[in-house]
Parts: sequence; C-alpha cells; structure tokens
Amino acid sequence: MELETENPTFECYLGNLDPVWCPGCGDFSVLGAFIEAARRLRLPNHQIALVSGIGCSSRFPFFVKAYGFHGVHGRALPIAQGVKLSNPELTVVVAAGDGDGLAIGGGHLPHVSRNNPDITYLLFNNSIYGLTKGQSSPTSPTNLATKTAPYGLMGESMNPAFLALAYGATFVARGAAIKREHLSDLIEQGIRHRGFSFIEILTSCSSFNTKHLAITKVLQRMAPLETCPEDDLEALRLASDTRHIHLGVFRNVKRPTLNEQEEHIRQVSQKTGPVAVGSLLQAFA
Amino acid sequence: MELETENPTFECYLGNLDPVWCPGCGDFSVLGAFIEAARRLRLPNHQIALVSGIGCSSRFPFFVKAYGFHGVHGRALPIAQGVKLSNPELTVVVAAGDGDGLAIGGGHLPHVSRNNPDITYLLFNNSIYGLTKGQSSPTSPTNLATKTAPYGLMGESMNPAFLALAYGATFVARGAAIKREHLSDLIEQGIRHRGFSFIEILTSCSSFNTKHLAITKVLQRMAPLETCPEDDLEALRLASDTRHIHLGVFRNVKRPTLNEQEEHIRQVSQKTGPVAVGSLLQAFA
Amino acid sequence: MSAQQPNELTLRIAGESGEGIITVAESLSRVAARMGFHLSTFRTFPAEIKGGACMMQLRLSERPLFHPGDFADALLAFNEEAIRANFDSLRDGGILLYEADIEAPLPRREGIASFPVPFHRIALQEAGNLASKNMIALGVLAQLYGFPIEPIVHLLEEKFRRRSKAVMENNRKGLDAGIHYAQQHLPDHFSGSLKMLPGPPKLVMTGNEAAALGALAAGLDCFFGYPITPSSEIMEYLAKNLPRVGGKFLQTEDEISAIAGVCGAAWAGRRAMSATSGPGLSLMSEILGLLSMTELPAVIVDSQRGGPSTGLPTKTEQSDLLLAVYGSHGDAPRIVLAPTTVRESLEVIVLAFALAEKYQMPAIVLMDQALSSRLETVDADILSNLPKFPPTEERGETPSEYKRFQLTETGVSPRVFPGTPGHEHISTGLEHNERGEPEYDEWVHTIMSAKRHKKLAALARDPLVSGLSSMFGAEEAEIGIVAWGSTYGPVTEAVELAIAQGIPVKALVPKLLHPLPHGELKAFLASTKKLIVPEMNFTGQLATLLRSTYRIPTIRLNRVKGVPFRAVEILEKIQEVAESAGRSRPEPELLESVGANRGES
Amino acid sequence: MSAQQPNELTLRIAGESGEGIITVAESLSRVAARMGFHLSTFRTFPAEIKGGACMMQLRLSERPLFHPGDFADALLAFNEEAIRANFDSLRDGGILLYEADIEAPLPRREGIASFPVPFHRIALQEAGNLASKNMIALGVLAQLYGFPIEPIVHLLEEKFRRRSKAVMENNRKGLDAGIHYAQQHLPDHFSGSLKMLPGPPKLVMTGNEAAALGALAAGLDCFFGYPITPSSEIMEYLAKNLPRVGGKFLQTEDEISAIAGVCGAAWAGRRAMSATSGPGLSLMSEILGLLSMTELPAVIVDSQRGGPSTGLPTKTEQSDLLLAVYGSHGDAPRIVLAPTTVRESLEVIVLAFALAEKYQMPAIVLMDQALSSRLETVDADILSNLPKFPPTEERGETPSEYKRFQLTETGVSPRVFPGTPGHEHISTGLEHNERGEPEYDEWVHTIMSAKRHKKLAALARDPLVSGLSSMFGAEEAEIGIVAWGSTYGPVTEAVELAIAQGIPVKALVPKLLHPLPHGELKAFLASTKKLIVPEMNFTGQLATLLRSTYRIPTIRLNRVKGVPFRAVEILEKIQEVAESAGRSRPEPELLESVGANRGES
Ligand SMILES: Cc1ncc(C[n+]2csc(CCOP(=O)(O)OP(=O)(O)O)c2C)c(N)n1
Ligand SMILES: Cc1ncc(C[n+]2csc(CCOP(=O)(O)OP(=O)(O)O)c2C)c(N)n1
Ligand code: SF4
Ligand code: SF4
Ligand SMILES: [Mg+2]
Ligand SMILES: [Mg+2]
Repeated sequence: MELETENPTFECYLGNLDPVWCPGCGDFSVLGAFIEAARRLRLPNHQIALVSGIGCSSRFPFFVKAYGFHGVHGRALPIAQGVKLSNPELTVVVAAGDGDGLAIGGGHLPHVSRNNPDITYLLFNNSIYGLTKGQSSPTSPTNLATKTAPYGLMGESMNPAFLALAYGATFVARGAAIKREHLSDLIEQGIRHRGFSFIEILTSCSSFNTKHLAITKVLQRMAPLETCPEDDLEALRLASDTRHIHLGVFRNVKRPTLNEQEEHIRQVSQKTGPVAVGSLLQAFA
Repeated sequence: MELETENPTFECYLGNLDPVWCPGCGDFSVLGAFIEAARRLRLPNHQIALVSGIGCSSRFPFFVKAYGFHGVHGRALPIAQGVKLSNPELTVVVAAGDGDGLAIGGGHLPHVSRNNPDITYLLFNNSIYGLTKGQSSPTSPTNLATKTAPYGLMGESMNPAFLALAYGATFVARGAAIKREHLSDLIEQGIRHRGFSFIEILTSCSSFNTKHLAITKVLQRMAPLETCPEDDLEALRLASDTRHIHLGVFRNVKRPTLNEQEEHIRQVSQKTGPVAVGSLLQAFA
Repeated sequence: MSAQQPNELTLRIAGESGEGIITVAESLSRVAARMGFHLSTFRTFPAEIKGGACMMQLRLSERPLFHPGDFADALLAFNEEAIRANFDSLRDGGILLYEADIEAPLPRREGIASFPVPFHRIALQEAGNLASKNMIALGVLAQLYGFPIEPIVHLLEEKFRRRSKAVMENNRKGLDAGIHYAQQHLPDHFSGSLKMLPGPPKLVMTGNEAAALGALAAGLDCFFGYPITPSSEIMEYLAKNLPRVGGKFLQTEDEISAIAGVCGAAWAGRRAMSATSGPGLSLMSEILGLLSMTELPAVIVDSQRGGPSTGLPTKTEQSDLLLAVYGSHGDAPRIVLAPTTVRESLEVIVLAFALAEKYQMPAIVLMDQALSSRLETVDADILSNLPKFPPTEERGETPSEYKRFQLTETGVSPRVFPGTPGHEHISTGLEHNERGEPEYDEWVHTIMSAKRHKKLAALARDPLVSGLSSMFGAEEAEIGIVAWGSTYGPVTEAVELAIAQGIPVKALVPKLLHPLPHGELKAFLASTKKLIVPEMNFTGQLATLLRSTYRIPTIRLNRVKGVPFRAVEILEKIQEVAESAGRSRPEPELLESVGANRGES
Repeated sequence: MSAQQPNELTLRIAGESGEGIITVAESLSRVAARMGFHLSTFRTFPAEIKGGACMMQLRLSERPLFHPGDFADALLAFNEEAIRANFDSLRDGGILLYEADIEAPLPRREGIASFPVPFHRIALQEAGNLASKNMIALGVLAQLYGFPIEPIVHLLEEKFRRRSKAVMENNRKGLDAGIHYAQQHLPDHFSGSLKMLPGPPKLVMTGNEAAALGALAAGLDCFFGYPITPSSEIMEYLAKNLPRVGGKFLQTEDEISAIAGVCGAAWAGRRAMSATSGPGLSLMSEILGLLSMTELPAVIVDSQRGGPSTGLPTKTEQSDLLLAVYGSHGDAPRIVLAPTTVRESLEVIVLAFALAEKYQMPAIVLMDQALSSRLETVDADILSNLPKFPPTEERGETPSEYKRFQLTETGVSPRVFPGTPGHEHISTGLEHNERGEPEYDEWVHTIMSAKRHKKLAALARDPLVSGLSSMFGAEEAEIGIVAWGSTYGPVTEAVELAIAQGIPVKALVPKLLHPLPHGELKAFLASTKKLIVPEMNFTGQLATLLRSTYRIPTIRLNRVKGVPFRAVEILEKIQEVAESAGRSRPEPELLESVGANRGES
C-alpha cells in the first residue's frame, strides 16, 4: 500500500458529508474508531473501498473519504465479495446493521465466511431497526416492546459473534461503540487479518431503542477477553455466555483467502501456461 | 389426530406417482423411512402437509399420499412456516436438498429455528446438486471435482447438523439413508417433537456424486450416538467431529413453539376479550 | 391562485422536525372531523434520520376532499427556512404567521398579510418551556379560525393520557397563551369562516391505516411482513390489532420469506397478505409467479416510493405499475388494483381479497407514499357495504375424482384445503395436469396456460369490478384524462377548474389496472380525441399499458418530484392541449408515440 | 412436407435416455462440420431425472442453417415409443430405420420406406455388449448417407480418449458391424447424397458454448453464478475455461449473491457477468435496479425456459421479455438483447458487454433453451470482427472537480474506478446529485431520471447497434413479420416457403429489444399492412412492446409447446393472413387489439 501522507490525521479520512445520525447515536463512535484504525494503518484513502447495505449504520461510507458503495438492503457482503475478488488491491470494509446483516442478508454470511475473502465486516448491532424507526431486529432482546412487537418480543434473539464463529469466519471479534479505543484496536486487527474478519459492534440507537442498551447495565456486563481462545468450542462458549458480554477477539486463524484460492485454481488450470481465447476454439472443430 | 385405519399399511401412504429417482438413489430409502414413521405414528393422510423446494429430493411430496406443495428453490421452510402458523392442525414435514436448504435457502434456517414452528425438516444431504446434474453444493467435500469446480473444490464444506445446533433448533438429529430403520426412528421422534425438528439425512446421488459417499468408506466412519448430549457445547463438538460421523439425536429440548407464542400474544392482546373490527374505528374518531 | 372558498380552509404549518408540527396539524384535523368537516392532508418526511425540514398541510371543506390543495390560506412557520420553502404555496390573500425572532428579511408578495408571533418568547415566559411552542401555535390557529377549544383540549388529554400530569398542564398553558395572544394581536375577521356542519362526525385516518383496517374487515387470518418505508405502518397497525381480532402476525427475516409465508398460509386455506414497497415487490417476483402457477390467492400491498433502487424512500411516486403487471418470468397472471383515496384504500383491499380468492391468483394493491401517509376523513359507516366474498372452498362430491386444477369455463377450479379427508393432492410450480401432477406435454402447457389466463377474462366481466372506475367531468368533452391511484385527487380538481374556465374535459380513473376494465375504457376512449395521462413516474407506465392495449396516442404528463401533482400542473396541460386543438395541430402520430416511449421524454 | 433438398439432410434419432443417441447425432454433426457442411440440431431433454424419451434431430446443408428443420429425411428409432412420437416428423419419401425386435404394429404412411435393423441382436452377437447399440446406429447411418468413416473413428477416439482401450475397441466393433449391416441389407442410393464441400471446416458448438466464448472474447474478468437449467453449461464452460484465460469464477449461494458479486466487480471496474434462467432473473430484479441507479455495467444472460414459476425447466419458451424490460421497481433503464443463432449468441454477448460498459447500465441477453442447447456450425473465424470497446475509464484532469454522475449530453458520465488516487466518491442506490451524494430534491430526481434515460436514447443512435436487425423477404410485401430470438430460424424458412408459393412477405428480427431500434422498425412498419408477430409465449410479449411503442395492430401467433416453431406453423399463418387480405377483411382494429391483450387469447 502506497501512503499519501506520512502521518495521516483524523481529518484526512473525513468525508465531505456530515453524519446524519441522531445526537447520541452510537454510530458516531464507530466512525471515530474506524478512522482511528485507518489512520494507524495509514491506509491510502483511494485504496479503501467501503461497502454497505441500507440502514442508519449503512450510511457509514458517506462520512469517510474513500470509495464508497451504498447498495441495497442486505447485500453488502456479496457485493463486497465481488469487489475484493475482482480487485485484490483494495482494502474492503463492510458496514451493516443487525437487520441488514442478519435478517435479510443473513443467508450470505455463512457462505462468505466459508469463502474467506479478505474483507473486514463491521456489524453494527443496535438490536433494533433504526432507519425504519424502531421495529424488531434479529438481535432485539426477548420481551422488548417494538413497533412490530407491541406486546413484547417472543423467541430467542441472535448472537452475531457466536454465529460468525459457527460459520468458520477466520477472525471473529466483538467490540462496543462505547469502548472506542478498544474497538479501534479490533478494527485495526481485523483489517490486518488476511481473510474474512467479522467484528460485532455493540452500538446504541438513541432514538428507537433507548431501553435496551441502557449503557450502565450493559457496561457492567462487559468483560474484556484476556487472550484469544485457542479452541473453537471455548470460543463458542465465551461468545454465547449470557452472564458476561465478552469483548475481544474470539478467533484469529489462517486459511487460504478467496483470492488465494482463486489464484491456486488459476495456476492449476494453466498448467501449461495461460491460454488465449482463440485457442479454445480448437475444441469445437 | 384422527386415524383413518387402525393399522395403516405401507401402501396407505404411497402416492399415485412412481418415484422418478435414478436407480440406486438414496432418496428411495428416505421415502421408505418416512412412510414407516408415518405408519407407526398412524398419521392420517389428509393431515400430512409435505412442503418442498426444487431438487431431486424435493420431488418427495409427489410420492406420498398426502397434501403436497412443491414450491420454488430454497423457500420450502418459510412456506411451511406459513402453513403451520395458519393451520396448527396439520403435521408439516419439509423435504429439501443440501443446495435448496443451505445455499439459496440458507438464510431462512436460522430464523425458522428461532421461531420454532412445530415442523419436521428433512435435509437430504447428498453433497451435490442432483437435479441440475452435478454442480458443487455447500456440503460437497473439499477437493471434489464437480461440473462447477472442475479443478476440485476449494474452501470448507458446511455441516448441516452443526449449523442447526448453532441456530438453536430444538430438535437436531443426523441419520443416513443407508440406515433406514434408524432413520425412520429419527423421523418418528422428529414428528413427535413439539417444535422445530431438524434432521440431516446423509443420502447418496448415484448419478452425479458417486465418489463422495462411497458407501463403504462412509459406513466405516458412521458412529451412532448412545444418548443425546445434555450440553449444547458437547452437541456441537460431536456434530463437528471430523473423525466420526455421529448419527442420532444431538439435541431435544422444549421451547414455546411458534403457534404457542402466537397464542400467547393473542391472549395478551385480548386482555378484555376478543375485539370486533368495527370497534377499532373508535380510535379514528 | 384561487381565493379562499367558503367554509373551506387550507393551513400549512412548517418548521423543524421535532418541533411538534405534526401534533398541531393532526389535532386541528381531528377536531375538524368531529365538527363534520371533510379533510385531506399532506406532509413531508425529512430525508434524514433525525432533524430536517418538516411540513404538514391540512385542508378542510364541507364537501369531500381528496387533495390537500395546491395553495394555503395560511402559513405558520417556525423558522426562516420554513418561510422560504413554503412562501410560494400561499394563495393570494393568504396570511403568514411567523416566529417573531426571525431577523432575516422575509419574502414578500402583494396581497399577503404577515404577522410575526413571538412563539419562542411566549413559550419561555408563559408556558415555561420551549416544547410548548407548538401548543401556542395550536392556540393561535384555533382562535384565528374559530376552532372550538373544548374538543381540542379533550383531544390533547387523550393523546397525552399516558404522560405525566405536568405535561398536560404545560400543554394547556401553551394553548391558552396562544389563544390569548391571538385575541389580543391578530385580526378576528377569519374566526367566523368555519361553521360547524350538520351530519355525523367523521373519522380521520391515513391510507395505511385504512388499508390495514380493510384487511381486517376482509377477514385477514395471517400477516407476514418485513418493515419498509412507507408501508411499515400497515404492518405496525396489524402487529397491534390483528391478534386482537384473532388473527396471526409474523415479522419475517425478509420479503421473500414474507411472501413465502403468505403462499403457505394461502395453500393451507387461510386469508393472508403482506405489505411492502418497491424493493420488496422486486424481491417477491419469483414467488408471485409461484402463486400464479399454483393458483393461490394472496394480497400484496405495495406502497410506492421514489425509485429506482432505494431511490427516495420517503417521497411519493407511481413507478411500480409495470413491475406489478409484468414482474415475474413466464406468463404469470395476476390482478393489479390501485385505490385513489384513503376510503378506497380500505375498500380496494377488501376487493383485492375477494378477487384473489375468487380467481385464485395474487392481487397486488398499489398505493403510494402520499396516499399511505396522508390523513383524510372517511364516513363512520365505512365498514358497511363492502364487497361480498364467494364461498372459498368447494369439495367435490366424490373425493377420488377431485381435480384441483380442473378445466372449467371460467378457468377457476374447485379449491380444497389440506386437512380435508380424501382429497389429498399436490400443488407444484412445475406445469401440471388437472390433478396437479407434473406434466410437460406441449398440449398440457398450452391448455393450462389458457386456463390460467381465462380467469383474467372472467374477472374482467365480474360484477364485483363493474362500475369500479371513477368517471367525471364533461361527458361530451373531446379531451380526456386517464389517471390512476392518488393522482385522482388533483385530477378531480383540475377538471373542475378547467370546466369552470370553459374548457370541456372529462376523466376516467380505473381502480383495476390489470386486467384493464375494457368496457369502461373502450367507451371512454372512443369518445376522446386527446388523451392526457398524468402520472408520477418518468416513463409513463399507465400510458404504456393503454397504448399496448388500445393503441391510442397518449399525451403524457410525467412528474417525478416526489410530491403529489398540484391541480394546476394538470390544468396547465389541459389548457395547452385545448389550445393546440384550437389551432388544429396535427394529432400526435406514430412518431410522437415513439418519441413518447421509454427514455425520450 | 417438402422433398429432400440437394446436398441437405435431416436425420432424427430417437430412443430412451441413456442409449447413447446424443453421441450418434453429435458425432455425425462434427463430421459433417469437418466436411464443410452447415448444420443445426434440436434435441429434447427428458423431464425426469433419469430415463425418459430422448430425441435429437440433425440437419445439414451446404447453405447456412438456423433451424433444425420441420421434417426429417430419416428417422432412426430404438423403441416403439420413439417411432410413435416421431413418425409424423418424417417427410414424404422419408425412411424409417427401427429396431427389428419391436413387435407391435407400426404406424404406416404412404411414401415412407421402413427398414427394420436388428440393433439389439447385432450388439450382443457382434460387438458383445448392448451398450454399443448406438455405435451400430452410427455405422448404419454413416454408411447409408456416405459419411466418411475415418473422421468418425478419429472423433470417437478423441471422445473416449480417457476411457479404457476396451471401450474404444467395442465402439469400433459396433461401428463396423453397423456399416457392414447397411452395406448388406439397406439400399445404397442415398450414399451419394452428401458431397464433400469445398471451403474450410466449420466449428460446431451450442448456443451456451457460444455465449460463454463470447464472454471470454469480450474480456470477461469475473463470473458469478448459480446453476440452473438450461443455462448451467455457460457456467460450467466458464468454470473450466475462465481461469485458463486469467479470469475469475465464483459459484455463489444464490442468484441474488451472484448479481451482487457482478455489481461489486463492476463497481471495482471489472467486466462481470452472470447467467441464469427465468427464476434467477426474477430474483435479480432488485439489484438490476441498483445497477441502473448506480450506473454500472453488467451482463446477465437469461436462457429462457417454460414458465411461469418452475414451469417446464427443460423446454423452450420466450416468456421473460417483459420481465427483462420492466422487471424492477421504479423507472430502471436497462438494455435487452436477444441473439437469434448460435453464432450470434457469441456476437451479441460481446455487444452486450460493449453497450453495458459504454452506457453504464445492465444488459440482459435473452436466449432460450432451444438455442442454448442446439448445436450449430459457426465459421472458424468467428472471433474476428467483433464489436470494439470504447475506453472505459475516464479520469478528469482535476480530481477535486471530478463528478461521477456528471450531467452530459448523452447522459453518460466519466467513470473512475476505486483505487484511483484523488477521485474518491460514493455510489448509492439512493437518488443523488452529480457527485453521487444523496439528494432528494424534486429537481434533482427529475434531472437524474432524465439523465439515466437519456443514455437509452443515445444508445439507440449508436453505430454499434445500427443495422443490427435482420431484414429479409420481399421488400415490397405488405405482410410483415417481426420476431425475436431463436424464432428467427423458422421465420427465415417460412418466409422462403411463402415467397416460393407466391405470397410476398418480409420479416424483421431485431436483436436489440430495449430500446427498440426505432429507425429500422419504423421504416419496416410504415410499409407493412399486416403484421404477424410469432412468439413462443402465451401473451404476446414482443407484440405488447410493439403496440405500446408504435400503436400498430399486431396479429399474434403464440405457441407455448416447449419446442421451437415449425416453419410450417408460421407459413400457415402467413397464408391465412394473405387470404384474409385478399378477401379484404377489415383491418384488425381497436377491438381486436383489446381482445389480443393479455388473457384473452
Ligand atoms: C428490500 C428492502 N426491504 C426493506 C427495506 C427497509 N429497511 C431499510 S433499513 C432497514 C433495517 C434497518 O435496521 P438495521 O439493518 O439494523 O440498521 P440500523 O438502521 O439499525 O443501523 C429496513 C427494514 C429496504 N430498504 N429494502
Ligand atoms: C431460483 C432457482 N435457481 C436455481 C434453480 C435450479 N436448481 C434446481 S434444483 C437445484 C439444486 C439441486 O440440488 P439440491 O438442492 O442439493 O437437491 P438434490 O437434487 O441434490 O436433491 C438447482 C440449482 C432453480 N430451480 N431455481
Ligand atoms: S435512529 Fe437510532 S441508529 Fe439511526 S441514527 Fe438515530 S440513533 Fe442512530
Ligand atoms: S440425480 Fe442423483 S439425487 Fe437425483 S435422482 Fe438421480 S441419483 Fe438421486
Ligand atoms: Mg440495527
Ligand atoms: Mg443435493
């Protein structure tokens, strides 16, 4: 990666548009943490590709000086996969909400995890549909009353980090908007990781989910992981702990990335060197 | 459930159409196992609702005397959820292939698992796309050469029972077409279970995936579970064991079903008795 | 810019989102409805997540209204930006009430009387907090136009029932302060302009609420949905009220799962629906085709918003018509309906359920953001006289001979639900014979294609849909307008204005858009020389359907501004066409029609 | 049922799936191509998973062929069912070769010579196994019609290269036995009917192979796809060959992910495509709209099959046209193209890439099952003379002033790819200003809608698409045919037959279906009095587009049999129209056009 300035400042990464989030929205802090990580990594702006879906959190790319693609609801991940597969030079980062990433887009996560493209996925978990003003999301806690569950939510809520572990993502972490320094560090690690990095970010919706993430209650339950568990089952156990909300890295392993796999296939297919399209015609003679 | 005959025979459950599967296809045996279970449960034909997607395995409903719905690729589960939610009287059973259920339909499984409708889900895992003649499926083993992976498959293959456990399905089991008696027993348990029952069925495609499930090799690795593990992590460990292919029940727990949840909501909403539509108009005066 | 009508009033209130503007306008609306007035409103939704400009216009009249009005009699503005953005909407002779704190020079126009009102100061000094600014505004407007105070207080009490007593006390203080200020500083010659009307009080609701109520009135059993602006309120209303009347509600993980659930419930024999907007309808394309093929009823509401893609999620548009009609692979018949008013949103949903069930195919109901979110009065007896349902299930006498897809004269086959002893059968998205068994023989496909489409022809002749189109204007006119959906409102007013100016014009607004109501349209088109088709889309989607069906030249009037037509925009087009006819310009010919095609507007 | 043409031959081989019929027909096809013949084939795919009836027809000629022929000169049938199902396809004077074991009474017709051949017995006795039955058939046919044996042997050796030696030896035995049998027991007066042609040998490929090659020739960087009949072979060919030429291939979890991948790669500045069939195209609806809105190129091949829903997955149809043109919410411009022949499948894909890239929008290429799976000869120089690409990326001089969605005369804006220093910007599915920033102002939406559609108008004038339509027949004719896609083949022959019968008729087959090529179509339609539109769909989808665009009456000819038109079916319609014209019946009028609308066929 080629650097534009020796020591980029925070401002170097600020986009032209001002964030439109509500006052008190946790997403501001995530933006800050990301920029901090980018700064520390000295990412050249033009090599950052930010891809998102639809939701408050998906506005993220608008506020960063980078190439940004704000697509449709739930498809950020497969779009980003297309970006990375086709241009390995780019540092691809995805921003998605809990609804975007786990409800409508939930079918893509297991497959992208398997494919292991070198993408960093920021899942903004505010446990609510923010942009559409307060309907239940897959991570809304049981009993929460929402616009679409006026009598309180039934059923189990989803655990993003746990799922990512089950899907075999090669880097899985959980951070919180309210712990910006720590989050920034996780994002930095995620971007450095070669492969698919899944980072669940506990954030808050100050307009439509004020009860849930009442900061003091959650803060009490937050427990930083000392080290990354070696064992997959231990990681699953920690991620699904209901007493503590563990923050930190749950898994960090190596596996060929999508682009490495693709490179391998190419080499196998070109045993005797690359082929010209014209020469393929022989097979039809 | 009302019985049509005291002791229904195998033939009582045979549909008008003859199975169109290839000779040697494992799906025949699954059909047999299902009918055996239905027979033992004395399910009245007219109360069986079989729902499927598209694939060889999804032809299943055609061959049973029952109400059958053969929908579109990947959507059997949410369709079946609609059936069961709207008519709790029916015994709803879903047949889906590994592609149908885990690739295109993979986004529905976590949510239906959460919702816990009283449905029995038969996932026919032949590790290939049968109907479309031999492309890779999400469960195709690494290195398998397929029509869409002529140089051998890269990446990790999916483990259906493991995923269902991670999704919190209340009944999770794995059986094999080649162990028909055992499979039949699992299906019976699955139907008896009140809640979402996920049964992964190892089956074979005799036309397009002959190498993978080479019966002897697989048979050797099959290991029946003595008892259902009590602990979720233990269940996950056993389901993901790579040395043995454990067959049996991995989880069997109780949680309110979708219809029970819905009934609860209704009661809460009708604290002062059911409401007539006309009386809702008052709110607009 | 017409003068104020007798016993009619149009108010526009504008400010920043969060200043309580909607409360002011809604309170006045409800009180007016209780006074027996008809009314129609329009509001903008800020594009941003929070904050941003906010405006609501409220028009009331002693006659039915389906349009919030082009121009306001009064504008109340809380800030400078609100004045600038809305000043032009004041009619000649209108009045401007504005925050006295504003220092910038204001726009001026002859005939507009401007009155500064110190909302801010009064709020702080007399009500003790800034939040009651809107209550002061409410008091000012109530006093100015002679709204009765008691019902307003009553209404506020209902609204703030669950809040602390202090809140209501503050509200009361603000309201009184506003009344007092108006009594002392504002002219009183408007206060008699609204006379209490005889007749019973009316109900006030939005199009979304009406649609949800319609579904309940139709006997909805199951709702499956995924939130999306601007249809979410339908879902939210049903989340709350469907269980109360004994139905079932499920929020699914996406729109595909929602329509899949509808499909499953329909197959199980229950009335089911979903509500969405354009992006959701696109995602539903595949299963809509499955519903056509398996001949299952389903009702899908699409509240349209600006497109394509995510487009303008909080703005209105009518650009999903061709998707609704053609949006599945294969020849997949469906019904498409579009209500024109809030009342009709209720009625048309009921009709959609009846038709879907009778003809065993999906029915798409096209609303739009403006209709979905506007308040309108409806009569209190709205639930009487709704379309009646035919019996849904038909069990053959001899179960063994039962054929789910039996060929019949109308194409409609006897439907039996799972759970019925002896009628076990299969439904499949594959082509199939009468028994439902897959069969790909060339004649089976030909005959079954004909069967499925025959139902559309039978539907077109059904008394349930006859006389459904609105027709109005000068019968003998040579200039005709065909419009759809919420564009009905401005068209009614434009036609009235044109006729008042001596330009004969007539209009037809079909509610059934697929199949088109040939009887009504053919008669109308046969007597029309110039056909104007105003639509809130870019390519002229209804015009496209009309041309492909009747091969008539269309004069398109397309607007994609995200807001409803003004009546004058349509009037201007009528005038233009009338003039060109006078000058006997050549008729729009082949070429024009080509030019008018997609992409060359 | 015309007589055999000189130096032309149509063979039909039928039996059970698994009997090796395709090998026979394909071998003869390849040998014929090496002899310099043109050829076209047609095969059926059994509907069932395994087993079922199987048939392949092979027609060769010294002139270019785009239709496998209505009638066969010879039918070789392995079982009774195969005779019954295919006997009618024999032309007068044709011959039937059938398995001698068949005991049931055979259909007879005057002028058909029937020869029993003991395939079964010979296979067991002389080749030693039943599997070589097809080799015997190959030998019989080769001998009967004078195909050179050496190239056949050569071909078989290539084909079975990877199998054991014994296999090839058995094949050889079977082949020889067949030749021998024919020499001894069958007439020899056909053996001279095929003369080796001068000219270079030709290539033989299917439409799917041609499409895949076209994509490679266009410089495809990335393919994303999900298998579906009948397009899977495109994907499978690319899985194998795209990495060999340096491109990237990804099988995704569904079609939505596939088009999402295409979208991502396109945004990253790479050439990307997917291939699917109707159900997949329906699922892609939403992201197609995103591509329109973010102005990204993409090529999507839809190999159509019988619909709606899962329909008839192995049969052909042309019923996704309106979905392709209109299938997204909002006004979402796209390009729709349809090749008519195998050669064109290659060329049109290249053109699709060029147009998509030049006009920055998605291009959908409509093929159909029959075209996708039929073998046809193409010239060996097929890769020369393909459409040229414009430069794709345009970097502004001053990065800071760069506007991704700049308003220009053609609507096309300068495109810069991520990774370019200084040009950072955002693309969004929301409405946006020239810089790409979301903006919902009413004028922005109006102007940007116009911008996006302007590109279609510019495209319609582009030399890349001028003269692209095929036009043939009698120029002065008053009866015209407009057709699309693979229906081109039978139309060419029907026109020839009609003219030979003295009925003047002409035809136009556009390859560009959206926007329609107005120049060519207007000229054609202006000189046409009766317009026949033959389509393999039920509702007349091209006819609908033609009526909505040109307001002309259309005489629809719709077939949904799952198999291509026979030329005679079209000929009959021409005759009927010619006769009715003679009797000067009134022109199809408004009413007819209404009746001809969806659902009243
Ligand atoms: C296909 C489709 N369905 C629904 C929507 C409406 N929609 C936009 S954002 C959103 C959910 C927002 O919640 P989340 O993803 O959690 O993001 P947040 O706003 O909370 O950051 C929904 C339902 C849409 N834009 N597209
Ligand atoms: C939307 C859509 N995409 C693709 C297909 C094509 N298709 C039919 S079945 C199938 C996969 C079959 O594999 P699997 O689900 O494993 O079932 P099996 O045949 O192996 O039992 C595919 C890709 C389709 N019918 N619809
Ligand atoms: S609605 Fe909630 S999530 Fe969205 S910007 Fe406001 S506070 Fe943040
Ligand atoms: S293709 Fe494979 S899965 Fe399908 S029926 Fe044949 S053997 Fe079974
Ligand atoms: Mg959220
Ligand atoms: Mg499979």
